[in-house]
Amino acid sequence: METLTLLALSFDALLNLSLLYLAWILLNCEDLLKAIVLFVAFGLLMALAWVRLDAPDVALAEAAIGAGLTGALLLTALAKLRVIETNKGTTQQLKQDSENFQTLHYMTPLALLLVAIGLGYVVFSMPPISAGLSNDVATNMGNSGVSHSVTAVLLNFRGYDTLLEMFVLLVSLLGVWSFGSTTSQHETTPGPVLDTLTRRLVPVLILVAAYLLWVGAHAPGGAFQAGSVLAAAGVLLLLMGWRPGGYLSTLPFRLILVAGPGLFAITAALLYLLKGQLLAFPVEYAGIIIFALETTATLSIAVILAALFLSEPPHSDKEHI
Amino acid sequence: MQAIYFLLALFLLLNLIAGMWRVLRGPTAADRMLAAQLFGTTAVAILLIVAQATGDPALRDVALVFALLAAVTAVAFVRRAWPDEDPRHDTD
Amino acid sequence: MYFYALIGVGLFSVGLYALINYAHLLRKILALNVMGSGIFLILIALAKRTGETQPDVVPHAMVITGIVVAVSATALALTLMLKLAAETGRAELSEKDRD
Amino acid sequence: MEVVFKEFPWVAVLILLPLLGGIVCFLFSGIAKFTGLMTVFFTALSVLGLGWQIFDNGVYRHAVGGWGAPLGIDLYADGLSLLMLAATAFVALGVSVYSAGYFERGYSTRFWPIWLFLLGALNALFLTADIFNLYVTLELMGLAAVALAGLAGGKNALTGAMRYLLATLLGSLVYLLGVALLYHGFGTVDITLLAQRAEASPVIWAAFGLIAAGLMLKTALFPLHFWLPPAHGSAPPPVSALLSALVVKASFYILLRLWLEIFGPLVSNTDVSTLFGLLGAAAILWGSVQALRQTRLKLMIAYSTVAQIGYLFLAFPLATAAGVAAWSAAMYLAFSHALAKAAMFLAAGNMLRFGGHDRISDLDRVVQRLPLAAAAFALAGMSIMGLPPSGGFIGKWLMLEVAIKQGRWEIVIVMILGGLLAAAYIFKVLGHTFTQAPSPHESKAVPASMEWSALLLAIAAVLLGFLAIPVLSLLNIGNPFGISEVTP
Repeated sequence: METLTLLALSFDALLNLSLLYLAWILLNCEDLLKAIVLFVAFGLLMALAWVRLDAPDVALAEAAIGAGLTGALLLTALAKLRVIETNKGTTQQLKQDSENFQTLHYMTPLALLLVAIGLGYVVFSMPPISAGLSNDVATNMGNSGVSHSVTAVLLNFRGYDTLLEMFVLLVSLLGVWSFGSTTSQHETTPGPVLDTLTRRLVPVLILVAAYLLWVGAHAPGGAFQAGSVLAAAGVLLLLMGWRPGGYLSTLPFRLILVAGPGLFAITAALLYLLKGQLLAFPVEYAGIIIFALETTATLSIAVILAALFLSEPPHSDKEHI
Repeated sequence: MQAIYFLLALFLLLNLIAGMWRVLRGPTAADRMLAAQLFGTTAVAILLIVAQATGDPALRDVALVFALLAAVTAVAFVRRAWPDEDPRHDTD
Repeated sequence: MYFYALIGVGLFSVGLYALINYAHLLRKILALNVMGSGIFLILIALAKRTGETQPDVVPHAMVITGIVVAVSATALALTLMLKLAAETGRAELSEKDRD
Repeated sequence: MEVVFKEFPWVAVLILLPLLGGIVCFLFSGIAKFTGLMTVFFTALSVLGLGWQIFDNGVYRHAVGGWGAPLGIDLYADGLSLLMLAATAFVALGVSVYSAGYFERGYSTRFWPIWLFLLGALNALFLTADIFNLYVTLELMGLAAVALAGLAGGKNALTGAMRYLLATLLGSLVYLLGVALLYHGFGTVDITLLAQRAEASPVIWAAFGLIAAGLMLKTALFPLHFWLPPAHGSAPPPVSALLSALVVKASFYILLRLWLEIFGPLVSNTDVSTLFGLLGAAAILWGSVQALRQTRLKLMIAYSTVAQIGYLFLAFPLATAAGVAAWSAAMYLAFSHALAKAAMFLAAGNMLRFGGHDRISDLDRVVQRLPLAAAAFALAGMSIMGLPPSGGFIGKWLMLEVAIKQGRWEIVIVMILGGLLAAAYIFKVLGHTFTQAPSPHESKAVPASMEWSALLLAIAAVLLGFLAIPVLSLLNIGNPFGISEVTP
């Protein structure tokens, strides 16, 4: 047992120090591409940390969103930025990035060090044992309609947060669209290796997304994880040069975008009319309602995330004045 | 038995950190990304070992998502950052 | 698990430092993401203090919400950065227009 | 009928109607304008309904999902929330009518859904009793506001929006860390339960520092105001009106709410209050002087917002001895500033549209040819300066009264100086509008709806001065400021 604790402890220590070191390097290195690659690696280590902290749901979300989609978003943004800089003749600026750093104030690091020490002290001053809301969650699980506690919190106990959060996703997409199109990426035809890889990978991603959605009712998984894995399939297709074209502005596509938040809000309104309470799922139907909400949410999340990756507004040529 | 699993996991983590050295050193972006991919593979292995050690099957799902998304990131890298290595290649 | 929470504090501070110190917008966006990860780490690490094997899952749900918010904000920020770069040629905020 | 009104779920309407209306606007862009106007109209009516409800029944509390705090999220409405909701409804109506004329087709379809989501976020923010839920509403509000700020495109608007985005994201993150500490320290994110459980400790201090810092950044309190002028000065005028009148105040509302319920009684009151007061005073003087120095009208109005935010923070030092009076004065000021500032930005938008520019020195002959906009600007200016009988006058008068009673002459002096400076920058603009230009400029017609919406908001800001007694009695429903009375 002793060696086990020792091994676990050294594992944690190594993981933690690597996280901090990686964060420091990625934020302070000169080359932006290197920073992004390190950020992806950072996301992977974060996911390991979630696993060590018994948070597999968060690990799933981090693996799919934090390391996967954000990495793809960042890489694409950097590529577009370089195209812009080449066109504008400002490429030099990026290489001399380090010289453009603002003058380092002596006070800033010192003040931040004090803040960090203070926060560290506060963290240590917390009582060593605190049940939080775990007892309340355990007591009410039977009435939640699902048997996995994180899903119960996300979709039922704190379902109102999730409702608003779906609108956060939607609003960011509307914001991205309202800024108008940036330089569009014209993909070259993929080589045979990439082509085959995509053909194999996309169905697997869709299958895994469906599995995560279904498993969410009783084990780690759920709408956000499933939606992001599904979005990854879309991102893969976009990377291969597939473009939705005018399809983006059609009503059915828009309906999929708003289905998740819309159904959630309508359910909330209907339940208020029927039961006089917002989002109070009747216990006997809670499981089905949650599954319906999660399924539509998965679709919407996937399409919104993929559209965020594409970041081109529908009809950009017509509306852009 | 548990101890062996953890020893293995620790060893893999050390491997991962060795890989980090390559990410930091480069010298080309492709070296970094390959090393980061190695990260992904090693992380999958760590997850599977920890899943075995703790008996938590959910960690296998995490490993699965890891493996899949690592492939997507790799494709994103190839499609987005690769032309950067070759100045003659025109992205637009 | 206090160790993890401390590293969370560290990540928050490192991110804040980079956010203040560097001009390039992409780096600022990365810094905000690292800060977010630090906060999530504090939330989850301290949720282990239940005294039982099962951690408190409410912070887990909060962090999942936070991760989705973070990716939305990142996407919006990246698009805004690109639009700005297309206008000015630089992915930086010039010091001139600060009051 | 009366039963229906009293039992009707107005709170649900206030939150869900704008969100669903936004979805309809997004789906059917052809009817976006009509749907948007209808949604805003019925949302405003619901505020009336909710007002009636809590006037009769007292404070409103609703457990979402039937779980109740601490497991679930509670919605809560008292006089303070009602005042903020009412200000939102008024400004929303005015700005929506204005926007219906302002945005051309392409922009209109982008504006309406985002604006309705912003309205939903604001209402949800004023109605929640849960600090994590507040974080989600803050993010929804912030991202929607940034999207609107960058709507027009162009270098200035995009720079302003980017600066705003970084500030708002940083503010939210810092706030979230404070929430994380509070949750782990006291095992709940419900404001009422936190108020019961919290006791002075390092956790409270750190959480307060973080939450206050995050919200001060979002409220643009001096010296964290750097992002506000570029963002508010270069957004489209109706958006500037929304940002200055409502979005900034929403963060102040959270800070005030948490101060009253949780932090005020715990952290050593006088030191922190003095600091807030000092920053407020600095904001008033600095913002006013900067406003006076501006050459562009919209930037001037944006700096005026920085100054007016300062008045709200003057209430902190005054409230240690006279809680109810000081807070009532501050909220009265917040309400009348919301109306007046929205009217001012809209009037500026009319001048901008009419003459094609907003250089203050070039505004000549506006009065003769755009009398309604000039009247709106002048009336709104009255309230900003604090001239009787406007709402701004009552607010400042109430606050001065408290300050004089307590013998806080330094606050009295700052307030009077701020008023004089405000008069200077407003009369500077009015002076230019009355000047005879040698030759009239090229001009573009301004729709009547845009003229009247600005004027009516300005008139409302003035009329607010006659409604002091009913507004103050509504504000005190549920005794939102009562807690600060007990503390020494």
